Amino acid sequence: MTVPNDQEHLPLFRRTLREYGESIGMEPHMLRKLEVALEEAVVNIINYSHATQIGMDISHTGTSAVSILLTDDGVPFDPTIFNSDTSRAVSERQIGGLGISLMHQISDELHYQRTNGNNQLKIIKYL
Amino acid sequence: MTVPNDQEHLPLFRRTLREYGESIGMEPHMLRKLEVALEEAVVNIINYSHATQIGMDISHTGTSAVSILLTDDGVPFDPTIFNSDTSRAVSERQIGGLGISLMHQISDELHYQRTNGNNQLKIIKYL
Amino acid sequence: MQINISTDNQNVRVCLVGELDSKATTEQAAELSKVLELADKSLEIDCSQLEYISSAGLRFFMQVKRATETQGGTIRVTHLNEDVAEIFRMSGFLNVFNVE
Amino acid sequence: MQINISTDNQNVRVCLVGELDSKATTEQAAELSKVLELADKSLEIDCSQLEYISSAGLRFFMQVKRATETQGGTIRVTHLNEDVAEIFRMSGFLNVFNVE
Ligand SMILES: Nc1ncnc2c1ncn2[C@@H]1O[C@H](COP(=O)(O)OP(=O)(O)O)[C@@H](O)[C@H]1O
Ligand SMILES: Nc1ncnc2c1ncn2[C@@H]1O[C@H](COP(=O)(O)OP(=O)(O)O)[C@@H](O)[C@H]1O
Repeated sequence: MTVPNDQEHLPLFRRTLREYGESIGMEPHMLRKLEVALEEAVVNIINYSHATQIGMDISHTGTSAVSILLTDDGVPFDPTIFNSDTSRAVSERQIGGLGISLMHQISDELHYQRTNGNNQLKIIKYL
Repeated sequence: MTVPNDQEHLPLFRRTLREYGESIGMEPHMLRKLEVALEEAVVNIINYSHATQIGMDISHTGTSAVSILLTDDGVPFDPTIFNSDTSRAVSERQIGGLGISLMHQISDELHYQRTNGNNQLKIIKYL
Repeated sequence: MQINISTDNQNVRVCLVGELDSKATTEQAAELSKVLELADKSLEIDCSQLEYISSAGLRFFMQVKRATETQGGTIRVTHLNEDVAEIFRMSGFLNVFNVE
Repeated sequence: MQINISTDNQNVRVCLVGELDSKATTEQAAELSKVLELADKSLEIDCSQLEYISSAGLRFFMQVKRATETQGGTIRVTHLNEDVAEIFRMSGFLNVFNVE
């Protein structure tokens, strides 16, 4: 799916993933966590990317993994190499960085590429 | 999204469209009708195409139209040229043909192409 | 989808609740076929709580109609909501069914 | 998302009901800031009915903690469900908060 970049649509991303995950019988706790990773990625696109459109494509390969591809036409940003600085104690560091850190911890694989003026982020979760 | 061809996933297609339509503020009666067109198309793929995978991609262009692209790797079938024989009275003809007839009546545009061994059907509804 | 049948002598009222889509007609095939067995009666299909119908659901209506024609019963369709009525109209069913 | 606050003298119980996601923290900013005004008290954040949290929700917890530290109150977090506790753990919040 593709929607204009508008925070009104934020719940749509999670709901679409929820419907998908339930339909393919994902374990509920795993699905909940994957919703968090997705929310973090989409909120960042909405807040920071200046994209006009956000696309999402969910698929799964056999029974082995769910893959969420997010596409946006915003400023280039690669969260897979972003240093979210989880080494410092949470009380010392700025709260910023938490979203990307959660994405990293929840995903089994995180792939980024910049193609044709678009950011493409793939979040993969093994089933 | 992409899912294996399994009738268990039929509700997912309508639910995903429903969430999308509600999020972009589609008029509820129009959304209901579009759900029927989508169901007819997906049920046919499940019942007749022998596809292994079914994909759906929903988008909308500005405020002017919603577009649903269905992709399947089943036998070539073009419902845009299928003669659903709505001329005969409904009591005389076989009930078959109704699904495609509804798709035609509900859509504002219906486009088909066969690409790389896939059927691609685009259902467009003006807003 | 829920199907409530109430019988009063020759008069049978069938109340369809929810969505009569392809999934429902498959999963509730046994309940729906019970209606076909009552096709010698005067049937009212009450659609006041029917929220959605697709061609799979229309097929059920056509089966009931044909069964009443061979078994001497009648069928009336009542209280269609706007969305369901529109699908009936597009399918030519408004001309074929006794719709109130 | 619903925020129920009950006060008994120095003891305040804040019950979070539903999903504390980015949308909720934006839409309920006014309600959430009421909690910050109570940061001189002994606060219990009851999460027994909190079903979901993301970093936007965690940010609220951190704000409350900092406010209690400057205003002389305390914060206890109680009854986290499994999913929410896991997000707390991943974020290092289990080491920072008094969680029961
Ligand atoms: N899609 C994006 N485009 C541009 N910058 C981004 C994007 N996502 C994240 N960032 C940058 O990375 C930082 C860290 O993001 P995150 O870990 O989600 O924490 P937070 O949003 O709380 O700062 C953000 O503050 C922002 O500067
Ligand atoms: N995706 C498809 N692949 C192959 N054949 C199809 C496909 N969709 C429809 N058909 C053919 O077109 C016919 C008419 O379809 P439809 O109008 O939905 O009515 P029905 O399914 O009730 O027969 C079907 O019976 C089938 O033979």
